[in-house]
Amino acid sequence: MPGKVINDFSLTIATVNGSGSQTANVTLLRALFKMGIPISGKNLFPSNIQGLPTWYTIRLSKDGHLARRDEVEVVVSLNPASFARDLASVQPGGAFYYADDIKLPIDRQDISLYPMPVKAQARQADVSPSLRDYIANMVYVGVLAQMLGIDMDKVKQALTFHFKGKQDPINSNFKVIESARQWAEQNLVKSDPYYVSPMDKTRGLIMADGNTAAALGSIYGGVQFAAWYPITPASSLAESLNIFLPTLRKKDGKANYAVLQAEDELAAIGMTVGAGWSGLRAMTSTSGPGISLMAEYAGLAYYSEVPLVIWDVQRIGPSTGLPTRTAQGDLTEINYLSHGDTQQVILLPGSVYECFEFGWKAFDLAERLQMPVFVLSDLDLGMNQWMTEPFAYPQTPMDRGKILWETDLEKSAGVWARYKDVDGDGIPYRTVPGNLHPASAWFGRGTGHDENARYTEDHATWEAMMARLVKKYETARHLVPAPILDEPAGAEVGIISYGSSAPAVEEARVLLEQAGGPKTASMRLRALPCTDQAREFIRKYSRLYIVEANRDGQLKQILAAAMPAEAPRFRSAAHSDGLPLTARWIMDAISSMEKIT
Amino acid sequence: MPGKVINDFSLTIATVNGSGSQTANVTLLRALFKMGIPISGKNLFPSNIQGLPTWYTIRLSKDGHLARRDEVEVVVSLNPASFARDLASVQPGGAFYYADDIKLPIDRQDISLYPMPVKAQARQADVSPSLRDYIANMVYVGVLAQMLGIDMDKVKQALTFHFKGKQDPINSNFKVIESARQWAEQNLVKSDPYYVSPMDKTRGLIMADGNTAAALGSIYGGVQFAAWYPITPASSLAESLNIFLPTLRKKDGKANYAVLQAEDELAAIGMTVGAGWSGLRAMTSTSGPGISLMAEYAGLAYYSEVPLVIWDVQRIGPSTGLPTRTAQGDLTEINYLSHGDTQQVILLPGSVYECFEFGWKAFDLAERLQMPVFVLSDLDLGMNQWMTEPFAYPQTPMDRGKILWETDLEKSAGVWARYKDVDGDGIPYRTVPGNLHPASAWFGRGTGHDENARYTEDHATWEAMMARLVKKYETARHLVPAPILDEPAGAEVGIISYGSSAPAVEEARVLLEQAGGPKTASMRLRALPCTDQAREFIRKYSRLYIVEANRDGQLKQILAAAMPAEAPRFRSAAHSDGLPLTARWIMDAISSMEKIT
Amino acid sequence: MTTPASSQLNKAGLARTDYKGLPSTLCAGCGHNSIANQIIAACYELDIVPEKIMKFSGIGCSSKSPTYFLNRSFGFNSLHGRMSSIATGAIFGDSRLRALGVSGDGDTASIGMGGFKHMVRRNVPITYIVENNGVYGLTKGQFSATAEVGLVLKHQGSNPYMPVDICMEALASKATFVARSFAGDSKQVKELLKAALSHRGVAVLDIISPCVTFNNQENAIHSYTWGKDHEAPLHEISFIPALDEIEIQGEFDAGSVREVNLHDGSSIVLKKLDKDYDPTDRSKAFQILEQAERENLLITGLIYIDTSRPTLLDTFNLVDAPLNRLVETDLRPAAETLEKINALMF
Amino acid sequence: MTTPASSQLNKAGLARTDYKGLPSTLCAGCGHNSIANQIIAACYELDIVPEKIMKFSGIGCSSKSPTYFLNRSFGFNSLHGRMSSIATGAIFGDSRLRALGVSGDGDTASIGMGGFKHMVRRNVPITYIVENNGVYGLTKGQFSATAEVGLVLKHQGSNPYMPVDICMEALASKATFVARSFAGDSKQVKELLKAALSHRGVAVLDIISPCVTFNNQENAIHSYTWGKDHEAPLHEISFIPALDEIEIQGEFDAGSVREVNLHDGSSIVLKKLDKDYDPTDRSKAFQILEQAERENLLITGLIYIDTSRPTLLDTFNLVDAPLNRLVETDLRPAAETLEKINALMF
Ligand SMILES: Cc1ncc(C[n+]2csc(CCOP(=O)(O)OP(=O)(O)O)c2C)c(N)n1
Ligand SMILES: Cc1ncc(C[n+]2csc(CCOP(=O)(O)OP(=O)(O)O)c2C)c(N)n1
Ligand code: SF4
Ligand code: SF4
Ligand SMILES: [Mg+2]
Ligand SMILES: [Mg+2]
Repeated sequence: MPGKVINDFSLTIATVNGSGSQTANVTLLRALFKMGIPISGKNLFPSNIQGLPTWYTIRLSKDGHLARRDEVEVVVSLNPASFARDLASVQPGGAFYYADDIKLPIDRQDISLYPMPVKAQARQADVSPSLRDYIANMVYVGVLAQMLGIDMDKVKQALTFHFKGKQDPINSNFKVIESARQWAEQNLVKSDPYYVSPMDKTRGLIMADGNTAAALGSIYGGVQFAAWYPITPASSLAESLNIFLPTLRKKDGKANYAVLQAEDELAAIGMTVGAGWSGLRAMTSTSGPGISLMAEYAGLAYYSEVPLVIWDVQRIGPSTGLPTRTAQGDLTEINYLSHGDTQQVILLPGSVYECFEFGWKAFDLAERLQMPVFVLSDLDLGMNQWMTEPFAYPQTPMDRGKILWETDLEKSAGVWARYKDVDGDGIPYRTVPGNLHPASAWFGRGTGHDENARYTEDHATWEAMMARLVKKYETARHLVPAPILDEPAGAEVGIISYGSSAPAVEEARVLLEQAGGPKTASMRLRALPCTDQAREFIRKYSRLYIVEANRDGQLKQILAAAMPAEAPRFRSAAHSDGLPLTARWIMDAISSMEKIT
Repeated sequence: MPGKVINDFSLTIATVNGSGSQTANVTLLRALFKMGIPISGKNLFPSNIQGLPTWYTIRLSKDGHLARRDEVEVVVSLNPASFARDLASVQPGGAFYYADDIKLPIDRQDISLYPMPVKAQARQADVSPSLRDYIANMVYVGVLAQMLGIDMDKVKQALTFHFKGKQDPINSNFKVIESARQWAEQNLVKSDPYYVSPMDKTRGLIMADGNTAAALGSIYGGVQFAAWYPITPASSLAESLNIFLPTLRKKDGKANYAVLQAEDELAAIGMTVGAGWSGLRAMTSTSGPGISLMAEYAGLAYYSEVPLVIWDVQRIGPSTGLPTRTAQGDLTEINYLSHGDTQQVILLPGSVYECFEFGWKAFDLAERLQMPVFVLSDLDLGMNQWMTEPFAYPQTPMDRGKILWETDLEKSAGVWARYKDVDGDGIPYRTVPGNLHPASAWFGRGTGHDENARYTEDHATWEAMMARLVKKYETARHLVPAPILDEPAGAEVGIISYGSSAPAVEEARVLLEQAGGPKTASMRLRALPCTDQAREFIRKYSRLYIVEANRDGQLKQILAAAMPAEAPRFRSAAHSDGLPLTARWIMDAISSMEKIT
Repeated sequence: MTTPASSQLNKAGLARTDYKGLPSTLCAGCGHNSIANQIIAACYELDIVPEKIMKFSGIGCSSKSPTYFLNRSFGFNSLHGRMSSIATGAIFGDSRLRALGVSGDGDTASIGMGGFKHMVRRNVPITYIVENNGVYGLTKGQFSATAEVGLVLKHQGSNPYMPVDICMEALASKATFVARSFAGDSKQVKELLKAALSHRGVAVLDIISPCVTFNNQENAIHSYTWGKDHEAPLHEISFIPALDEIEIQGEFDAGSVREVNLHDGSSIVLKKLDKDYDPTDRSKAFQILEQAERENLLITGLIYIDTSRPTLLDTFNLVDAPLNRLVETDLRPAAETLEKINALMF
Repeated sequence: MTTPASSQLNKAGLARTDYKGLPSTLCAGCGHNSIANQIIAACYELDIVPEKIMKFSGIGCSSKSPTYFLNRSFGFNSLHGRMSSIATGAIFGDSRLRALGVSGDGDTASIGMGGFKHMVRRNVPITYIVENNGVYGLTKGQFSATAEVGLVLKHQGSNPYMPVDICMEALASKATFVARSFAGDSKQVKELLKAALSHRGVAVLDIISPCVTFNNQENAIHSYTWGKDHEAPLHEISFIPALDEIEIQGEFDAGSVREVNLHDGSSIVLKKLDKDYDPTDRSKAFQILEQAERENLLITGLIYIDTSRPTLLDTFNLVDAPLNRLVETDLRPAAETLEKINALMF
């Protein structure tokens, strides 16, 4: 038997959608996390509710790499429908655990095989019959605990956390796990090299998904109004608002916020624009199809200068596409969203931590700039479990932007103009309904208007308004989050990435250097338009690889249009099949292009 | 008095919206046209129905320039509300005709002033009192006829044409014109240099607006289904279908087409997609706001590969913008329309003649490529009167693309796959409902599908499908209309334009050379993606000016993204205030940039 | 179309002129203008402070009219068919304000149908006026969803579809206030406006408001006598003769029926609800609407009212202070709470 | 959910298996599955040639089901809420085909409301089935517009809005065929399907189809006994116990009332229309629906039918040959005609 491989492999559990394996999988994930091992958990699930194959992959990485890998060393299969595929997926030398009631041919000698008496163990469990299918999942938890060396105390802790301390479920579940563990101890002989052992690399960290983080960030950003329409993978963002707002934001039983499920996305953004116009911190959350439906209202908000925040938790498209698969494919649509000349501000969180941070920052930006601010997350970031620093309380006070109230208008004796560029930053002042000063009211519209918001068809006025909006966009460039740069001395090549692709890029850079590739500098872009730092980085390197999870190299196209002088040095490493990018793919893509220089 | 200026000036008539000046203005336009003088007529009207100022400008150009000019030499004002502005708009040395009942100060000595007894003349007219306001417009026709030297026979011809030979209206109108002419003969002394005189430059030509041309082109393209929703400036396209289809396409009282007014644009494109899927030549026509609402369905059509034609008669945006002003501002939105990775095919007619030609060609392309084909016209092209060669009967037979019927399936014994790239051009074969072969049916969807149109979440299959669509787009590149090139020897600078901006560009090139500017080569782009000829042109010149009527240089951005290697040589000459570009503006923009080389 | 200044002050200490708007840019004789006048009158007589009203509209001639009244009120001329959603969001800003929306039949019953129905179902507190002319005015005379079946319009052919009955739609969606009137019946329009503005919840007011310019039969379109001869159509869509607004002459009493001739010679029949009609009986409301439709007449008056249902705002149980006046200390939870949250994240 | 092969051939010369679809991927016990089975049965018994049916749907669990029947029919699984428009356009391709659409309550009554209402108004010839479960199944259990007011769902809170009554909406929009049934009443479902498929015009079929997985009260959601003890909720949304489809036991006679218990312990009350009920009386139809709503029960059966109104296709007076079989010589006017046109252009 070869040398042990500790805390550095991937584990995939194959079950049937709806069989309730989520508790078992999360229990494993939590136990490993509590053992101090860097991990990430990714759920690959079908777009239906019950009966189809589903896979949960836990990556253990002592070096702290959290990106998806194509290779998997340990596989657990409880699903006859995917059994063959699961068996084939095990890396040579790996381990294959399977329910012994699955009577299907096994044709591999290059891996270790471990049958598990799942049904038998579940039958012994003292739970109501209706629960047997569910509890069966605990069997593989026990077996894996024994065979990989997972600390049973941590397993217990995980269950306690999951069942919020309720003894009944904790015990029933733990009993099954423990008896399965004992069965494995007595009946299975370890013949594969994959083990876990305690480390100290998760202390002080938490695990969370991006949608929960985004909701919490929005709450700490003071969200007052959210209108949404259900859509995978964005639903859990709004649902998390429903979960956390009542405890965090009620004053003696009364709410200072409203979350409203609209009849569709056209209405969701319409309501959000209305709330933003009336002076509230307003947001909506959706995915690609919703963004397309929001195009018209987004244009109205841009031109009438209404602040609002729009979260797009991206899934792969075009069209309905694969609702449960990830991609970074809505970038160009949003950058040019709505008819006529528009320039949209886009935030690109690259971690669960930033989902929280941009959750509150987006409101400051939207109200400061008086325009829509888009935040682009995706299914991988939004719905999967990521290890992260604890969410940081907002470092800066709320920026409510340029709002005039009664007292302000009294000072100016009611003299003001809604669309006048008083400060030279392209951002005008606004009043909101409820301001009772007789000079406060103005009439919003998506039609041509002058500085006093009056309708006009005068062509010079039109052009001046549009020119001011360009100036405002230029101001935005200096307010949006700067990129994260890593520029080691001697780097010739620059790599640009964003969002959920960043972890794979960082890992790929290591692999590249190990493989004797060029030393690379890295920029993780966190917003559009490009800040000065971003532009500087782009000007600096002789070759720039732009890595993204879409087909058409969307960021590359946007950067080429924005910085045509630099465009010849751009190279696209774009790939999109519904799965998060892997470090291996990125490294192969770049090195193949490097050769042909 | 200075030397005569003949057939080379602009004439603007300022009236009140709803006062019925259209007949008078078109009568003037027709009479001049029938005199053989190259002319264009542009209507500048407000976004309301009655009571606001409206201007109609006729440009006479012996050299055949049809673009808008900023300068106007002869002005007729019947509207107190715009009187001052109208007076100020006259070029020094020009002529100002006005209704003598307008008692407003006139402070110009540098022009010729001609009061007209409009009310008095109208009162004498023997028409029912309710018609007086209308008939008053004929007074300025008569006065101008006398003062400019318009041939009265041609005026009569124009009226005869307008009233379809009905003697009553012809005579009543002509009487008023003639008596006004006589009044002018007896009472006005010509003191300005502007005259018209017969030429022979319109023989064999016709005049038409782009929306009528587009509707007719679609009819000769065999349109079978059109769903639309009213919107300025696109409405008259669908309405022209209603006008011409019954006479051109009914067989013994029965229709082989259907035109349906939908409840909104979401439904209009949905119906069109349904009709295209069911095997009909289907189209919809709209303007910017409608395009935004069509984004989601456009993505479905792209991904499920349904042929349809979408006309966008552009108006200035963002949002509702100025519904009666023109722009070329929807290019980037449409190029990247809908969420996820999409690549749209866009036709860019540059004349009324091409509105007709692309009207039928768009169907051939859509059915050949099995995808949406967008045709971008605009208000200037679509609603204004342009001189043009007569519409040319389609030179090529209809291309219905790759459709399999019962007999085809019998030959192949029912073996076929909806999304298989059999011919290597990325274009699969399709069957349509009503095909009764048991193997004909397939199930369309916007979700992930394999070659047999079956639902799948397999990531390799997804990526293969998306790669084939890229191949199809590459095929489209070779099928779309090639650009119109004018490359004189020794040209250093290239100018790229498209759509309604082309006439101004051609005139600007003349001005540039007269002003000692560089010799220019010109490419009028007629479609996206760029054909090989277009790419070659772009590679050729050291400096490329991209001229367009929008704020953000939208075509320039698209070309930079598509041809990053060439992008550093691009220069944007973009300007958008709701009016068509003028040669003067283009020439100034280019020469100022030229200086800084 | 400004209102003659009246120096007399109402209980809000305001003159009638304090309620006026910009001059109308609609056609002379457009029914929409008389409605704008009645809105001014109603608000003045109800002593409403203009700053405490929010005006909304979609896109259309009708949707332009909010600029023709209440200059001192905030307002938003939104998107075609989308006023329902922007108003629904805006009312959360300051719950002390009243919302007043003006839409058209195309804006509400065609493109806006979905949003309208859901706004009604949510009992959004708003006075929602539909200026119903059965046609698309601003885009020059296409059919709207409330056009009579069989109506023939220039370039449009004949309308093959059944008309949408806005009151019936409101009722089906459980509106808590449903009324219909006729622009030419200023007295009734004003009374119903006052009732609507005093209602807590959604108040749908379907006001028949003839389009003088486009709602014409093809055969009648712009016909004039040339000289001494018989009538002939003038093919000049850009000529719009100045016509007077249609005003119902004399008293139009409850329970009576009145035929009104429109500018194009066509006519509509109005039936004013009896004094003893009970507007709280929903099944009765359905019955009279269904019956009126069969008899091809238009019921005017307050058709249904329910004052018991909570409004959308009620269901959210909001703090008393206007949400848009809240500040960071109200809106950002304390730092300690975030530690608790982080602890929950395992 | 494939149908047991039956070798017996119908008048179309087809076996029942010729009407089957792919295996269902819906939850075991989902009401939608039983409806798919009845569609197969109805088409088989009506001797319909599958190639002469076009299937349509929007997006949702319900909208997936067209792949579970009639494999040999063309179909399109379109966009969420947008089946009405794609079907409206598609029927013009070959007017000899019949359209059959399956939608959900969210798909039709929430996002699809506008399109649905206008499709009905136009009397588009289609059998339009709404598999109504009062919830968004595919997105895991949010409220739909037909959800009971006051219903409490996990993470959603309580539903404050009045439910949409799909039959009432269809009726208000002048549907020519309005019926309601319950997925568990296979006999009635099949009979109404046959009637709908034989109707010329829009046939709206609102079928109550319980969602076994999500349409649960919060307090009842996934409760199980751990060991010997009392029930406690299992917070495991990914665990969906296999449940049986609800079938109404025994005879459910016309005129009678039946209470049906759903998987989550809640229940609905069904009232089957009397034999002597006259479905051609529209005002009566409004009345019983309005009354049933007050009494909080669901009328099942054929509620309204009107066989006189022309369908959308009728109004276009099309040539007899299917439009999609026409060729260039039919569609491109002769060259001479263009000369005439050019002459018209001045
Ligand atoms: C999305 C969109 N589609 C179409 C239009 C064009 N449009 C402007 S007003 C209007 C119809 C107005 O009709 P109605 O609501 O009845 O108002 P009216 O003018 O009759 O008072 C239309 C279709 C638009 N502005 N936006
Ligand atoms: C434009 C758009 N918005 C949202 C979604 C997400 N979505 C998919 S199905 C669905 C609701 C389905 O509910 P219903 O129609 O009642 O069908 P059911 O699953 O209950 O049978 C939603 C909101 C989508 N696919 N497209
Ligand atoms: S067109 Fe009709 S609706 Fe519009 S303003 Fe004129 S009369 Fe009124
Ligand atoms: S989730 Fe509900 S609606 Fe969807 S398949 Fe399961 S039971 Fe049916
Ligand atoms: Mg109208
Ligand atoms: Mg449902």
